[in-house]
Amino acid sequence: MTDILKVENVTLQFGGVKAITDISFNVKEGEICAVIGPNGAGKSSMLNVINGVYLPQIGTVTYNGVERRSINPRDAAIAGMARTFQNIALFQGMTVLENIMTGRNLFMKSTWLEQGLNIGRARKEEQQNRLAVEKVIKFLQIESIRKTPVSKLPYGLQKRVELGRALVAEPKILLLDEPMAGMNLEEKADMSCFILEINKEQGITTVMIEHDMGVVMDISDHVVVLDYGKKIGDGSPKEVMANQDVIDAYLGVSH
Amino acid sequence: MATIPGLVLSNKKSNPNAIALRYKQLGIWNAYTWTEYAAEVSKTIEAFKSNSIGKGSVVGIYGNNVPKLIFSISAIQALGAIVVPIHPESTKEELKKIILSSKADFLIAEDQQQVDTYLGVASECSVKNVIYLDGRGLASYDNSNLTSFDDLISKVSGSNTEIDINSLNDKDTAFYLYDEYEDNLYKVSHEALVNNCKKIIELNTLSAKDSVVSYLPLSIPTNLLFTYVTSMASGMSLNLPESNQTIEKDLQEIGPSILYAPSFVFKHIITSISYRIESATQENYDRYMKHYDSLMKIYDKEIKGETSIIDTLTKTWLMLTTFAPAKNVFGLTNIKHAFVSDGVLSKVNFDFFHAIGVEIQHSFGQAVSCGCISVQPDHSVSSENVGSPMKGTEIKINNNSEVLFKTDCLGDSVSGELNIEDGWVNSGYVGSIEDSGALIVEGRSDDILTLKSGTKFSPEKIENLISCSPFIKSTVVIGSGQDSLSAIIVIDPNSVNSWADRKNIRYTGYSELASKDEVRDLIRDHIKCVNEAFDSELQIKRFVILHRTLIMTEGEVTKTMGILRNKIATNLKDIYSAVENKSDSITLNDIDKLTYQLNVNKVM
Amino acid sequence: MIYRETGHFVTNYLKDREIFPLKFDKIIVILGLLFLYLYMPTTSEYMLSAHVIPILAVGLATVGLNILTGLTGQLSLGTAGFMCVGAFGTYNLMLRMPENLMSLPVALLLSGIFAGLVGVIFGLPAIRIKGFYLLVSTLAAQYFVWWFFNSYAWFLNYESSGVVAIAPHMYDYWGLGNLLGVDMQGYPARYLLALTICIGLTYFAKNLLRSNTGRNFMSVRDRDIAASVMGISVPRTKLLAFFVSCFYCGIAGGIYSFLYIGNVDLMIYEIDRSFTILFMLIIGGLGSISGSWLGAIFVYEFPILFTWVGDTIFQGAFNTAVVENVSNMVYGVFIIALLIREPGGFAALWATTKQKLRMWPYPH
Amino acid sequence: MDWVYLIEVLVGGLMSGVMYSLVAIGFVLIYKSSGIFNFAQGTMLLFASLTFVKMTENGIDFWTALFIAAGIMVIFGIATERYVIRPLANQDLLALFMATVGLATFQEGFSQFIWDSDVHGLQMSKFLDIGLLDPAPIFVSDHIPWLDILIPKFDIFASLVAGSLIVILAFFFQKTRTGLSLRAVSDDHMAAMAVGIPLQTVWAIVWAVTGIIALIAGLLWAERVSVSFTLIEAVMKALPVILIGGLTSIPGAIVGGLVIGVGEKLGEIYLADVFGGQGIELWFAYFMALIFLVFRPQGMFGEKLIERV
Repeated sequence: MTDILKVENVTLQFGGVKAITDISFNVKEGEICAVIGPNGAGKSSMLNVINGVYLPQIGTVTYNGVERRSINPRDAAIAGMARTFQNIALFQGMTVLENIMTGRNLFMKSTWLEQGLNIGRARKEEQQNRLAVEKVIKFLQIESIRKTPVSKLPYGLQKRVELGRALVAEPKILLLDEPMAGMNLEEKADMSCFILEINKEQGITTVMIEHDMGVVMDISDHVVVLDYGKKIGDGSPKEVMANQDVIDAYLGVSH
Repeated sequence: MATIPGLVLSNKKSNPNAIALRYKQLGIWNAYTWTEYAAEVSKTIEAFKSNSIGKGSVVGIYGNNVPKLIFSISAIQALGAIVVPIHPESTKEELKKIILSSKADFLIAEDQQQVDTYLGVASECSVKNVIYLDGRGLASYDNSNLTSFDDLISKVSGSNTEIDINSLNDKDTAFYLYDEYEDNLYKVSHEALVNNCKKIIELNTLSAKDSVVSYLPLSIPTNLLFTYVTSMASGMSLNLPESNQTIEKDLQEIGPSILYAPSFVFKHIITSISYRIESATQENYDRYMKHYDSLMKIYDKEIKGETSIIDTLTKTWLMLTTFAPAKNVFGLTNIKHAFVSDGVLSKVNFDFFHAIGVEIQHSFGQAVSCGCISVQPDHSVSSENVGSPMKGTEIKINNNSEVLFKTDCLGDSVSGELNIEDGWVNSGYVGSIEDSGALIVEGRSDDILTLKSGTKFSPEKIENLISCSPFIKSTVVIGSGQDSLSAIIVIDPNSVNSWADRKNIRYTGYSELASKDEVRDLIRDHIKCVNEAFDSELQIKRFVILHRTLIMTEGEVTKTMGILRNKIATNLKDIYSAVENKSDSITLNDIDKLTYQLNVNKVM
Repeated sequence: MIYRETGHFVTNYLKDREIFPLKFDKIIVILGLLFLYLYMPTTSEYMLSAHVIPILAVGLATVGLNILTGLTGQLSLGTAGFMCVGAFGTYNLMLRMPENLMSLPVALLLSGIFAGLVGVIFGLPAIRIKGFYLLVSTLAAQYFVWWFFNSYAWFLNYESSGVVAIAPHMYDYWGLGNLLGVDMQGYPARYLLALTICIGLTYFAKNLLRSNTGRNFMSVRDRDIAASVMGISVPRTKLLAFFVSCFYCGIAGGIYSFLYIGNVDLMIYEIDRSFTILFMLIIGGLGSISGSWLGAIFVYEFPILFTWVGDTIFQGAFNTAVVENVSNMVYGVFIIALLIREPGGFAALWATTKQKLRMWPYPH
Repeated sequence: MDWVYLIEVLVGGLMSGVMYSLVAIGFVLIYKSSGIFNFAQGTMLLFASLTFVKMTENGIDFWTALFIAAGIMVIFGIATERYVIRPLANQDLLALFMATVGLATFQEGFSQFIWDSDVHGLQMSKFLDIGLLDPAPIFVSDHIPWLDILIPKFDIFASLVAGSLIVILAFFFQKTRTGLSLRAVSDDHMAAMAVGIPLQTVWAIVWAVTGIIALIAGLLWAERVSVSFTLIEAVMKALPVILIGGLTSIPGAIVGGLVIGVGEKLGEIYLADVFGGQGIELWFAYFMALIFLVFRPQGMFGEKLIERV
C-alpha cells in the first residue's frame, strides 16, 4: 500500500517553546494509525500541523503525493481531510442535525441568493445532503437526538456527533483527536466499533490520538509514540509495546 | 382467500392506493401502498425462490420490524414455506431451541447482532442459509452460509409478476409461534389466524381507515395478531418506528387509532406520566393532581350513570386544559382501541385511561390459541377480567382452577402433545369466570406457591398490586414452603430518579439509588398499603430492593416483561437462601461475577 | 396546550425543514398576513405613520444586525451608518437617475446593494481582527459615513439646512398610482410597500438561516477554527454576512427616510440609533429572526406607551427628558435581566413558552 | 513646515492623549481581571462627575463632595459586580459585553433621571487653590527662549493627576495583597480560584477601583468639556485607544492614548485638506486603530492569542 501521508522532519514551536521536534512518520493508505504519548507530548499539535491549523517552522507534510510546508485548513478539507478535536469543537448553538449538515458544506454548490430565495439548486441540495447526513445519523445510531441542540448532550454523545460531522464530509483521511476521552466502557466499545467499521468498510485512512492503550492495541494497525515533542517509537502495536523507550515514557522514568 | 399472501392480493384489489405500510427511515416516513406492497412481496418471492426457499421450508424471521422482514413473511408463505418469527433479543439457548424444534432451514436476520447470536449456535443447527438485511460489520465474516438480502433482490429481473397463491391452502401452516412460558413452539394455520383476527375486527368495527403502530417484534404472538394480521385482514396501515429509542416520538408523529401493547407498556406510560409530573413545579404538580382527582370522581359517576351537566362541562374543561394535551404528548389522541395482553392493568390505571378516553381492552390469548381467546368490549369498566370468550370460543374452569378453552381457531404443538382434557385445551393459567361470563386470569399454574401451612396462591396477583406503584418496575414474590412471604422489588429508574431529585436525595447510579434508606421507606409504605388487601398470611413481611433491573437477555423476564421465576431463582439464589435463613443481609454473587451487599427489610 | 402534534409526520426532507410545520402555525400565519394586508391599511393614518411603518423600518435594520451579530458573531456598532448609506443612496438615485428608469423599489434595492458593498469594505478587517477589536471597524464606518455625508453637500443636493424633503413625484412608481387611482404618497400605500419588502426580506433571512449559508454563519460564530477545518471559508463567510447585513440595513434606512419620515435627515443616523438597534437585537434575542421583530416592537413602543401613560394617567407629568431617561433605564434593566434569566431574549421566552405549550401539562 | 507649530500640536496631542488614557485605564483594569469589555465606562464617568457637580452646586464643599461621590462610585461598583457580573459569570464574553451595554444604558438614563439632563460647567479653580488650575497658559518661551509655544496649565495638571494615578495603581498592583491577587486572577481564573483567591471579592474591588478612576477622569474631562451627555461621546474615543494598546495592558492604554491624541491632531491639521472637509477628527482615531490592528490584531501590548484546538 502507498503512503497517503508523510510527515517529514517537522518542528513546531510557539515563541521559544518547542511543541514538536523533528518528527517524521508515514501513514499508509487504508490503515488506522494511532499517535500515542503522555500529556503534552505534542500529539494534538501534530494533527494541527497535518491539517494546517498550525504552521510548522521546519519540515514538510506530503499528503496525496503533494509535498508542502503549510496548507490552509480549508484546502486540507477540500483535499479530503476531516477531523475531530480533543476538546469537542461542535457548534454549540446548533442542533445535531445542523452540526452534521455543516460537514456537507463543500458539497453545496448553490449560491446564497438561491438559498435565500429557497429556489432551484438550493432546495435540491438541502434534500440530497440531508439524505447523506441521515445515513451517518443512522450509522452512528443517534436518530433519537437529531433535533437536540448539541449543548444539551452528554459528553459521549457529543463526541459521536463530532465524528459524524467529520464522516459526512466523505473524507479520504480522518484525523481523530482522542475520540474516546472521558467515555465509559460501553461508549468506548461503541466508538471503537464505529472507527473500525469506518476504516474497514469505507476504507477511510484514520489517524487517531488515543490514551487508552487497550483500544489502541485492539484497533490500530500502526502506532507512533511521541514524548516531549519527539518520536520515540513507530511500528506495529506489538513492536511498539516491546520498545524500551516507550515503556520508560509510560512508566515515567525521569529524563 | 384466508391466507396471508391472499390478503395481500385482496387488499391490493380493494384498496390499491391506500397506505399498507409506513415506516420511518433516515428521519422521514416512507410509505408503501398495497399495490407497492404486493410488488415488493413478489420481488421478494423471486429472490427467495432463487435461494431455493420453497414448499416445506421453514424460515426464521429474526429481527425488529423492518419493511423487508414484513415483506418476507408474505413472500415465504406464498412459496408454501412456514415462517418462524424470532425475537431479535433472543438468547442463544432460545434461538437454538426454536431452530431445532422448528427444523428451520433458513434464517432471515436483521443485522450483525442477530448473525452473531446465530453464529454462536450455528454448529448445532442445520440452517442451510442465513440471509441478512444489513451487511454492516459483516464484511470480514467468512461464512459461505451468509447471503445478503439486497444481493438476492438485485438479481431479480425487473418484471413484476403477480403473487401466485394457487398452490396455497387455507389450512396450511402459516407460522410457528414460540411461547416463552411454555418454552414450546406452536403451529398455526392461515385460516385459524386470519379468522381469529376477523373476529376482533368485526367486534370492534375496525376498518382500512384505521392505523396501527407495531413497535414490538412480531415474535410475540399477540402482537402478531393485533398489529400485523389485523392490518392485513382489515387493510389498515401498519406503522413501524425508526428505532427502539425513538418509539415515543414516532408514536406521537403517527398518532395511530389502534394500539396494541402488553400491559407493561401501558404501565410504562403511566410511569412516564408520573415522573414527568413529578418534575414539574409544585404549582403545576398540585394543579395536575387536583384535576386528576376531579376527573376520576367524574369518571366514577359516569360508570354509575349519574353525571350531571356540570360534570360533563367540568370534564370537557379538564380534558381541554390538562388531559387532552397529556394524551397528545404521548401520541394517544387518536386512539380508538387500545388492546392489552400479557396481564391486566391495575384498577387505578385502567380507570385513568378510560377516563381520558383511551379505551383499554384487556385480552387473553397464547400462541396455541392464535393470540386471543377473549377480549373486553368497548367501554368495559372492569379492570380485573380479560373479557368474554370470542365467537366460536368456549372457556371453562376445571377443579384445579385452571382455565380450559375450546376454539375454532386452534393451533397445534410442534414438538409435543397439546395438553388436552376431554376435548378442552388447558391454557396453563389459573383463573375464574365472573357472573357476566368474563374470564379472570390470576396467573400461571406453574407459578402457584404453597406456603408451609399448605395455603396455595398465585403470586402474580400480589405482584401486580405491588407493581402498580409508578416507582416499582417489577416484583417477584417468594415464599414457597415458608411461613411468610417476601418480595424482591425492582425500582423504576426514571420515576424514582425524579422523585429523588424532588426530595434532594443525592446518588450516583441505579444501585446506589436502590440502596437509599429513603427509597426503602417509600417502597415499604407502598407494600404496607398493598398488604391491607390481603389476609395476614398473604401479606409481604420482608422485601429486598434489587440493585439492578431484571435482564431480558439473561432470560429473567419474557419479551413482554413477564417474570420467569425459574431463571430468577437460579440467578438470584443468594437472595432466596438468605430469605429462607431469615438473615438480614445478603451477599449476592451476581451474574456479572461481582458481589453485592443487599439488605432484607422488614415490613412492620 | 393548544399544540396538537399527534398525527403530524413528515414524508420528505422538504417538509421537515418547513418554517411553519404545524397546521396550527400555518393558520396563525395566514390569519396574521390577512390582518397585516387587509385590516392594517384601513386603520388610522396615525397608526401607520407613528407606529407601524417606523417599526417596520427599525425592525428590518434589527434583522440586518442580527445576521451580522446574532448569526455570525461579528459585533457591530455601525448600523445607523449603513442605514444612512441606504437613505442617501435611495435619495440620490431617485434624484439623479432619469425618472422613467428609477422607481422607489428599484432605488431601495440598488442602495441596499450599495450599502452592502460599503459594509464589505468595513468588514474586510474582520478577516484579521477578531472579537471586540472589530468594534473599531464598525465604529469607523459609523463615524466616517456620517462625516462623509455631512462634508459633501452634493449628496444632500446642497440643501443648507441639512434636511432635504422628498419630492412627491418620487413616490410615483412609474405612474402606478395614477393607473390605480391610489395616492401612492399616502400612508397606506407607503405601508404596503414597506410591509411587502419586510416580509420578503424576513422570509429571505429565514431561508438563509435554515440553509447552508446560515449554518456557515453560525459555525463561524460558534467555532471559527472548526469551521475552517470543515472547509468553510471563514473570510468569505464573514464578508457575506457583512454584505447581507448591510444590505438589510441600507434598505431599512431607505424605508425610514422615504416611507416613514418623508425626508432625508443626517441627524437620524447618529450613533444613538446604532445603539437603539443593538438594544432591539439584544432584547429580542440574538440569532432569532422573529426575536428581532419582537425586540423592535418593544424598544420602539415603550417610550410611546410610557408617554401615553404619563399623558392620560398623570396629566402629562412626563416631559421628553423624563421619557427618554426612563426608557433608557428600562432598556438597561431589560437587557441585564434577560441576559441573566433568559440569554436568548424575547425569542427564547417565546420559544420556551411554545415548548411548554407543546409539552403541557408536563414540564418537559 | 513650521516645526514650532508642529511641536505645539504634538504637545497638544499628547495632552489630550493623557485624557484618553485616563478613561482607558478603567477599561483595561476590568478587562484584565475578568475579560469583560466594560462598555459602561463612559456612563460611569458621566454618573460620577454629574453626582459631584450636583453636590457642589448645592453647596457641599469640594472635598466632602469628592468623598461622597467616591463613596457612591464604590458602592455602585460593588453593586454592579454583585447584581450584574456575578449572575452572568458562566456566560460567554459577548453576553457580558451586552450586559455592560445594558448597564451603560441604564446608567445614562439613571444619572440624568435623578440629576438632570442639563449641561453643567465645572471650574475646579473655584474650589481648589492650585496654581495649575489658573486658566492662563504657560509660555514655554519664558523658560526656553527658542521654544515659542503655549501649554495650558490645566493640561499639565491633568498629566500630573494621570501620572500619580498610574504610580498609585502600579504600587497597588505590585505591593498590596489585593493587587497581587488581582494579577493572579488576570493570569488564570481557575488557578487563582484553586489557590483560594476569592474571585468575586477581587472583582468587586476592581469595579470599585474603576469607579474611583471614573470619578477622577470624569472630573478632569468635565473641566475641559463640561458635564453633559457629550462625556459619553468623548469616551467613545477611548475605544480605539485601548484597542491599539491591546486591551490587557495599562502601559498599552497610556501609549495608545498618546498615539491617538497626537495622531488625531496631526491628522486634522495635515490630512483634513486631502479629505476635502473639516472634522476628520470624528473618525480619524478609528481609522488609525483599524490600520494598526490589521497589522497587529492583538494590539500593541496585547498577548498574541494561540488558539488551542
